[in-house]
Amino acid sequence: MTGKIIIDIEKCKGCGLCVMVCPKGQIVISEKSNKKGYFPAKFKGSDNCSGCAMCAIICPEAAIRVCKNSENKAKK
Amino acid sequence: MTGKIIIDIEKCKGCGLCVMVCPKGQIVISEKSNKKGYFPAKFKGSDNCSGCAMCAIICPEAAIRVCKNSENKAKK
Amino acid sequence: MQNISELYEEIIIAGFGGQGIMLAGKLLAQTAMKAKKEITYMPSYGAEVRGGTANCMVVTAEREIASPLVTHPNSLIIMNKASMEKFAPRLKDNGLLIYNSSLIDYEPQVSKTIKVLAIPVDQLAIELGNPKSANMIIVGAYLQMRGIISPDTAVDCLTQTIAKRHHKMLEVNKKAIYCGAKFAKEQPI
Amino acid sequence: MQNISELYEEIIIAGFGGQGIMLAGKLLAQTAMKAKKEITYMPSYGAEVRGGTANCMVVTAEREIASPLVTHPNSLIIMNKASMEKFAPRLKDNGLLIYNSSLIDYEPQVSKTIKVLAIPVDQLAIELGNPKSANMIIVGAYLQMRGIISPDTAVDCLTQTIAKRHHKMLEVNKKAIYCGAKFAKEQPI
Amino acid sequence: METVFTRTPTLKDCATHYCPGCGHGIAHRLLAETIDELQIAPKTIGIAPVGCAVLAYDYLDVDMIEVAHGRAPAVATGIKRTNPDKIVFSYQGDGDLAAIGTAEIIHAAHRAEQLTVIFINNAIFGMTGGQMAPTTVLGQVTATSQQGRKAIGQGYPLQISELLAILPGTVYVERCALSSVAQIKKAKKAIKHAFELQIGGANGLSLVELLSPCPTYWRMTPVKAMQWIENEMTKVFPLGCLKNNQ
Amino acid sequence: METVFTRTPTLKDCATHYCPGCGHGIAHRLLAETIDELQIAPKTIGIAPVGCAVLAYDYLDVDMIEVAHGRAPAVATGIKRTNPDKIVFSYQGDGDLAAIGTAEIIHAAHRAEQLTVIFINNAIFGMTGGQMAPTTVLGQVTATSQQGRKAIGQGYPLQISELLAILPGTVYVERCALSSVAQIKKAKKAIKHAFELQIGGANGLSLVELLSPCPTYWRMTPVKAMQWIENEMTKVFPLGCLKNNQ
Amino acid sequence: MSEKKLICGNEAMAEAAIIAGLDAYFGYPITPQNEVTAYMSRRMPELDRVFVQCESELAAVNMVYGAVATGKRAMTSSSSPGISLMQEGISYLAGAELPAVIVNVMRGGPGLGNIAPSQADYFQATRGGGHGDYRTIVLAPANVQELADFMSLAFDLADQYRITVMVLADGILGQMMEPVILEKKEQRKLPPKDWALTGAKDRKQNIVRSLWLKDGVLEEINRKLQKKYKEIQKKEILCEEYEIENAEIIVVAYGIAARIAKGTVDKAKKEGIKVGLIRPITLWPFPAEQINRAADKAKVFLTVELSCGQMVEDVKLAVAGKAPVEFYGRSGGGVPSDGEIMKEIKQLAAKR
Amino acid sequence: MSEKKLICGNEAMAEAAIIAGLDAYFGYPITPQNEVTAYMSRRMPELDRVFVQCESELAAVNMVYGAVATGKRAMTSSSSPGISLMQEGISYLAGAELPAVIVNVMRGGPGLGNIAPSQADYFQATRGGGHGDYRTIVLAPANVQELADFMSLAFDLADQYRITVMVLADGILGQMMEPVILEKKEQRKLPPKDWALTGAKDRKQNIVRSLWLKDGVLEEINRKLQKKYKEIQKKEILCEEYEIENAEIIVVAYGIAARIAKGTVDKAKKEGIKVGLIRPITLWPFPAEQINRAADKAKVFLTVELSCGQMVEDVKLAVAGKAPVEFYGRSGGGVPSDGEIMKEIKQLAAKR
Ligand SMILES: Cc1ncc(C[n+]2csc(CCOP(=O)(O)OP(=O)(O)O)c2C)c(N)n1
Ligand SMILES: Cc1ncc(C[n+]2csc(CCOP(=O)(O)OP(=O)(O)O)c2C)c(N)n1
Ligand code: SF4
Ligand code: SF4
Ligand code: SF4
Ligand code: SF4
Ligand code: SF4
Ligand code: SF4
Ligand SMILES: [Mg+2]
Ligand SMILES: [Mg+2]
Repeated sequence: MTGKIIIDIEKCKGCGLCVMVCPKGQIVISEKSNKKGYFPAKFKGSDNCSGCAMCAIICPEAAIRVCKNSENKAKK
Repeated sequence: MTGKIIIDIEKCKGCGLCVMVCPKGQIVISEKSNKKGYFPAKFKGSDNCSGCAMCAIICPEAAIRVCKNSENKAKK
Repeated sequence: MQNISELYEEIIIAGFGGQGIMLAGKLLAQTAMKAKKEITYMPSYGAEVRGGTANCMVVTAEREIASPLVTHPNSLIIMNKASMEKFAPRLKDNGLLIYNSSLIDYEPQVSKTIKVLAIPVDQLAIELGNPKSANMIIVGAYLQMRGIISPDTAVDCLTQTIAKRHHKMLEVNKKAIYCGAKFAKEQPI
Repeated sequence: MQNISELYEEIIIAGFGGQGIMLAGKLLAQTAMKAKKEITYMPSYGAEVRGGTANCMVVTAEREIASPLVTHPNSLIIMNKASMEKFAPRLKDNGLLIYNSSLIDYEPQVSKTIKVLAIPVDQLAIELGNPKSANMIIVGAYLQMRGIISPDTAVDCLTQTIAKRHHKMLEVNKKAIYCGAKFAKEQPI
Repeated sequence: METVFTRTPTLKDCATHYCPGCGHGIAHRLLAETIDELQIAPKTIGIAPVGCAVLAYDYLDVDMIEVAHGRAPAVATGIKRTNPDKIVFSYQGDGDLAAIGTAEIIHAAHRAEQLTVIFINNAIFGMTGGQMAPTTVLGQVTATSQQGRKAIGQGYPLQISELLAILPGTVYVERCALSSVAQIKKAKKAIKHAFELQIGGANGLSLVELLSPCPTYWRMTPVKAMQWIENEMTKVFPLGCLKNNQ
Repeated sequence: METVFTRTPTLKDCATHYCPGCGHGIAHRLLAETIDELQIAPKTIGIAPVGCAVLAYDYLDVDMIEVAHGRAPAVATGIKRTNPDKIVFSYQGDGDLAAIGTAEIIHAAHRAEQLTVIFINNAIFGMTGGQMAPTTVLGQVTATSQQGRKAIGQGYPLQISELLAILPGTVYVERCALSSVAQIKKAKKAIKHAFELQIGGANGLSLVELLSPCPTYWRMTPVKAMQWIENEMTKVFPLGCLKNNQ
Repeated sequence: MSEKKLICGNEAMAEAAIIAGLDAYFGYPITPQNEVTAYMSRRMPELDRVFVQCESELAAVNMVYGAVATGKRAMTSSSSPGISLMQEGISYLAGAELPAVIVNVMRGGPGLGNIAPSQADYFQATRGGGHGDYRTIVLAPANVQELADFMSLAFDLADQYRITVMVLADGILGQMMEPVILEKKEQRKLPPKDWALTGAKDRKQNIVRSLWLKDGVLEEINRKLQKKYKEIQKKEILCEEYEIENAEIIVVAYGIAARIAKGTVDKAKKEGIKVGLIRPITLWPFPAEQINRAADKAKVFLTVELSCGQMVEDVKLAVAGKAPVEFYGRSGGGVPSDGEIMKEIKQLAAKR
Repeated sequence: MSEKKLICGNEAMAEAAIIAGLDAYFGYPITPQNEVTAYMSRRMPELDRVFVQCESELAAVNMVYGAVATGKRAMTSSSSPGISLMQEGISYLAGAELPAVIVNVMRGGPGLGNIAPSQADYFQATRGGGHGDYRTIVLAPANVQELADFMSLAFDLADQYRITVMVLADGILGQMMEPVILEKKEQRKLPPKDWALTGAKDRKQNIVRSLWLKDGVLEEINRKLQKKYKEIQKKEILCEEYEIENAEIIVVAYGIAARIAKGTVDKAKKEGIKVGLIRPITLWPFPAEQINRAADKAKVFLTVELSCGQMVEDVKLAVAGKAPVEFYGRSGGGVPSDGEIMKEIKQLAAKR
């Protein structure tokens, strides 16, 4: 696994933009709503995430933290 | 005499613009003030006025009436 | 059923943004009007609504209504947890509480004098084939429980309350109202 | 010369736009201030001035001045015909009227009790070599006639009243004040 | 002998309150002549600005309205929208149009209101005593730029006609000057064209900017003022048609 | 594993009140990141608009002020003139900047105020419930253009950045979009450049216009809204740098 | 048309204005009156009348100024901050004696405040927030039906007296729905608008203006205005007196506050408290005489407002020392509840 | 500096503001206060302080809003129509509790009116022409010296209470010249401006705002504001009582009207009439108590204003029915003369 993301589901509003931009199809919308009633995004957690941070860059709630294996650092 | 002008001296404020533009030097500023205290323009009354109306066109007070011999009509 | 001339019913309907709270309230208001009651309907409005909770207040009475604002409702229709927390404590003694048990998975802590109906409206709506009709189901349940106005009257008002462009939804909404009413009727209270 | 402690002198100076009316008024005010009087100076202002008449009001007194506005002046300094028509009727009995006889070619019709001085200030100014100093001449004449403050005091105030960039004109203005004073002194009143 | 030039009827027979050599008088006459030549006096509604020309209704013999400083384009919108058969013009100074009234003129243009605007740019606030206007040129001394206008802190002269010309809602924008007989004749043509566009139902706003002398607050003789327009002002505000959609 | 992307400190750790998919959230983050990267948080003063972003101070951890609708550029002028050592930005919507605040933004630019303006163009009045904005595109359905905006009577979409770019008082004007990762990256660069200009003491106003989604009042999903920006909005509001004096 | 419709205050007001012959609506969005703008944007073009969404409230009031100067019926509506921006325009309307109608759906202040209901613009409306000596007629509806009904009254009053009429509502009245009958009212006999700008065809030029530079003329104009205002004070006061015959306590309240207070008065009477209500319907002209008359019998007055105390000054001026005038208010969007008012009434009753 | 200078009110006020530590002046020209703008445009840059000629009064008040939010001393000045345009801004200043100083050199209204002196913006200044429940302190100088002196007072009051202070002058005070001493006044002890926007260095973020959406918060803010206003009413009233000991007739007037009336009172006393003068110096807070106390002895009050009757309402509220309150006013730029006031006084004296 080169990358992974952590979604703050209480900040997430389930807009689906991260789902749209993830080149690896790593994100889906969850079926369980958060406290506010939104259906947040969910990281699939498979091995394909590249840590490219595209999901995080488009997230209007800045709800996504992106991690990456340290050998290949990406710029923040 | 091809042309002449009639200056309404109570409207005139003696700005001298007509004097400036008259191509024939037909206008001077009078030495006697009008009721308001302005020194109005004065038509020299010599034969040189062409009735070109340049004085009237620039007069901010529209204080000048221009007459012309009827044979050579000018546009208003 | 209480003495009709004494009727002064103050309702709060509350829930989440997209749950059709306002429409439910308007339908109730329209229904009461049709039933020749005095009525007022007061929405929460403006930026408050954005992303947060939505609620509205309906008052129906036999006499002139003083305030359209309801601080302490007789009847409370609750569609999500946040609204339960906010409004349940304000309910009057001997009042009525109807809530969406599809989203609220606990028993509300209210006074013993209060009649409570838990109804899984989201689930019922999905079963009906239209997840958006949960609001209509809960209206049906309310009318049935309260027993002041018949659910039929609400059905009669649907054409007025629902915008023309959504009139293809009339039938399913009608079904939803009756579904709610039926659910309520079958409760063992 | 009246009892000085009773002094309550209300002056209007009026004339045509470019005649230096305001400057004359300010000089009078400055002069009275130097002479340790209470003083107020009130110009006519704003668009009224445009192309029309200009006037200002100066009040000097030994005690606090109530209103800086003068409706009925003791003293009137008039520089053109239009102003004569407007202000002469407002002059108080036993007042003083000084006017520019270079521009006003008739005897003003005022009450017999009024002291009148006709002074051809424009002409005198031209003779002095500075047509613009007519206003100073008339101030000199006023001070002389009124006899409350000496024209010397006015001369002393010139540096303050006249803007720095015009200080080359100080000398000619001084001459003008004295010229007016002299003219007034020589009058047979 | 025959009269070949005299006052036009819509210009009332009275002297103005303007200073000697002021351009407002010339502009009024051109307007009045235009109205008479187009025979629209009975259906014209004019808007006077707050500025030296606030009393324009004392000189122009058509229905007129005096409005709050800068709001002429809004008032004009109110009039024209409810009276599309009338010919509506506003007459605004540079303080009125380019300072306090910026939003209103831009949005009237933006909405493509069918109005004619006569914009008198004399690079000064005349009525209030000669303060700096948005159109005051660099270095110009005014009551509030006593050291001469400087770009830094006071801004560059605002070419508002250029701004308006790029809005799709304007159909005609031209800058003329009242500085000579030739220029005045051009100005007259421009004004007439602007009115003709409105009469013809052109879908947008027509505006004629007139560089106009204010000898009083330029501290110049009227003659010098005319020269200053030709020599200095036109450098900053180039004459000519900025836009003509027809 | 190492965190390669996370919230920047100047973006407070809380959820916003914005609708799902709203561009304001993205814009806020870019701003916060810029401020942190330039290390100017302790000397930055921000101005919140009246609009959906009125609560921007709840999200941006710098000194901030809330101002009357549209008047941000005037307030910014008051702040920057008296505090030339501070970095002052305003954040304004299209209603705020291009409708009621037209005069203020034009004159702040005209006076070459040393300010940075983040202009959120979402072609709508968001906060008040989705009415037509000056930037609403032709045909767009809003609460006050229920038949779709028509040029005649309602005006063409107002390209206010183009207007501002021609004023000599602006040093930098660029239009970006928040519609894709690539565009967002460009927007970030533009914002940073605008701030750098102010920090460097550039003599004028820098403005970045951001085409920003309002899924709620465009009546679209957030994903559709992004596509609509790319397919429709950029036709009317072409992306790119309109002016860069440095 | 005379069927009852369930409709919100903002839309009822809009439709009623249209029925009253509105030629043009000019507005700029602001909560809590956005429904007016939205409604007008749809209905006015349907009827071939004028709707303009303005660039600001400044523009809106000035567009109204232009439209009414030509003799048309025009209006704008807004909420508190937007109305503040119109103050110069309102003063100009007064100076030029133009008949305009302006609706203020008040919200919490000062500043941006909030969007909750309020009555804190009473001073602004009744004293004139603009400059100079002028008045506007101020109508204060207490329910949606009145909000609708007062629109035709507002236009008639405006036309009759060449004056600006302000309709002062609040967030509740604008937003709430009630059954309403919308129907055409009979129009008053109105003077011809021979002053209007219609093009100087076959008559002398008309001028609409408020600048009067010549000595004494502006004062003359002001005297004329004051005379008009006196006439309105004499003829146009509206006021509801409810159960005041034997009342020892008189509640004075207007608009939504009056509506709530009325319910409380009913309850209090049932409990044996001698209490009545005076509800000013015109806030200017203020029903000072009615209140003064009531003060001959009443022992105490209680003014209830959604403000920190504004109308209470007019009540005191009216009572003129005959009885104490107490105040209960909620501010910043707070609304007095039935219970709160009852508590105040009982306290006063206990003191008697 | 302590030498007497002959200077007009507008310039005296401008220089006095500068001496009081003015950091920034923002203004837009309007008669009769153009001398302020012109003076500031010259002096402020000389002193390396800020002068901006704004695009409008709207911009001016908002620039002031920005500057004072950073803790600087800033002001604007204007005349009636311009002040009307600032009403939204003033309400925002109140809501955000910012210390601003605004000078209104009043002119004839309503509308464009004229440029002659007036006092017809009393309501606007004291009641708040903007929206919401707020107050501004209003200082009313009666001569050029006071106009100057009140500037430092205005800034101190503004800073002490975080409030807008309005100095209400008129065309005469602005234009007239009098000998004036311009000198630095001792500054009050002022609270630190820890709320100001100075960059959030080593402290938490500061926010200047007036929007409070959460239930009840705005009401809390309003309560706080009202408490502050009460405190000001307790501590900051200024009022001149002149010869009121044995007065049967008390003239109440402020500003230029008071100055003229004082002369008349002197004359009337010489004629044996028992007359005195109360001159409110702070118009808000209004010296109601002082007037009420005087009403214990006085038989009648005569309010004199350059308006159709505005302060007279406050006088009536203060007198509270203890004595009749008469009014004499001139409007639209007219100024009551000594003789006119005397006539009124004599008429009242004759009736006693
Ligand atoms: C709201 C308002 N602000 C300011 C003024 C004062 N004022 C009158 S005219 C004017 C500017 C005049 O300049 P301009 O528009 O260029 O006209 P000009 O006199 O130069 O022809 C100003 C600022 C006013 N009347 N109203
Ligand atoms: C003087 C005034 N007028 C109107 C409003 C109401 N209002 C609040 S925000 C807004 C427009 C918001 O649109 P925009 O600036 O585009 O911001 P967005 O919400 O779209 O981000 C309006 C009209 C107000 N608060 N104050
Ligand atoms: S970091 Fe890249 S690959 Fe990983 S989830 Fe986000 S967008 Fe997909
Ligand atoms: S982009 Fe952000 S807010 Fe939207 S769904 Fe993904 S994580 Fe949630
Ligand atoms: S141009 Fe006209 S006003 Fe000027 S001097 Fe000649 S006639 Fe007189
Ligand atoms: S008509 Fe021509 S020639 Fe005759 S005076 Fe006028 S300008 Fe001179
Ligand atoms: S001040 Fe200037 S613009 Fe005004 S009338 Fe005089 S010359 Fe004309
Ligand atoms: S209404 Fe539009 S702009 Fe406002 S928060 Fe929602 S999506 Fe964003
Ligand atoms: Mg100008
Ligand atoms: Mg927007």
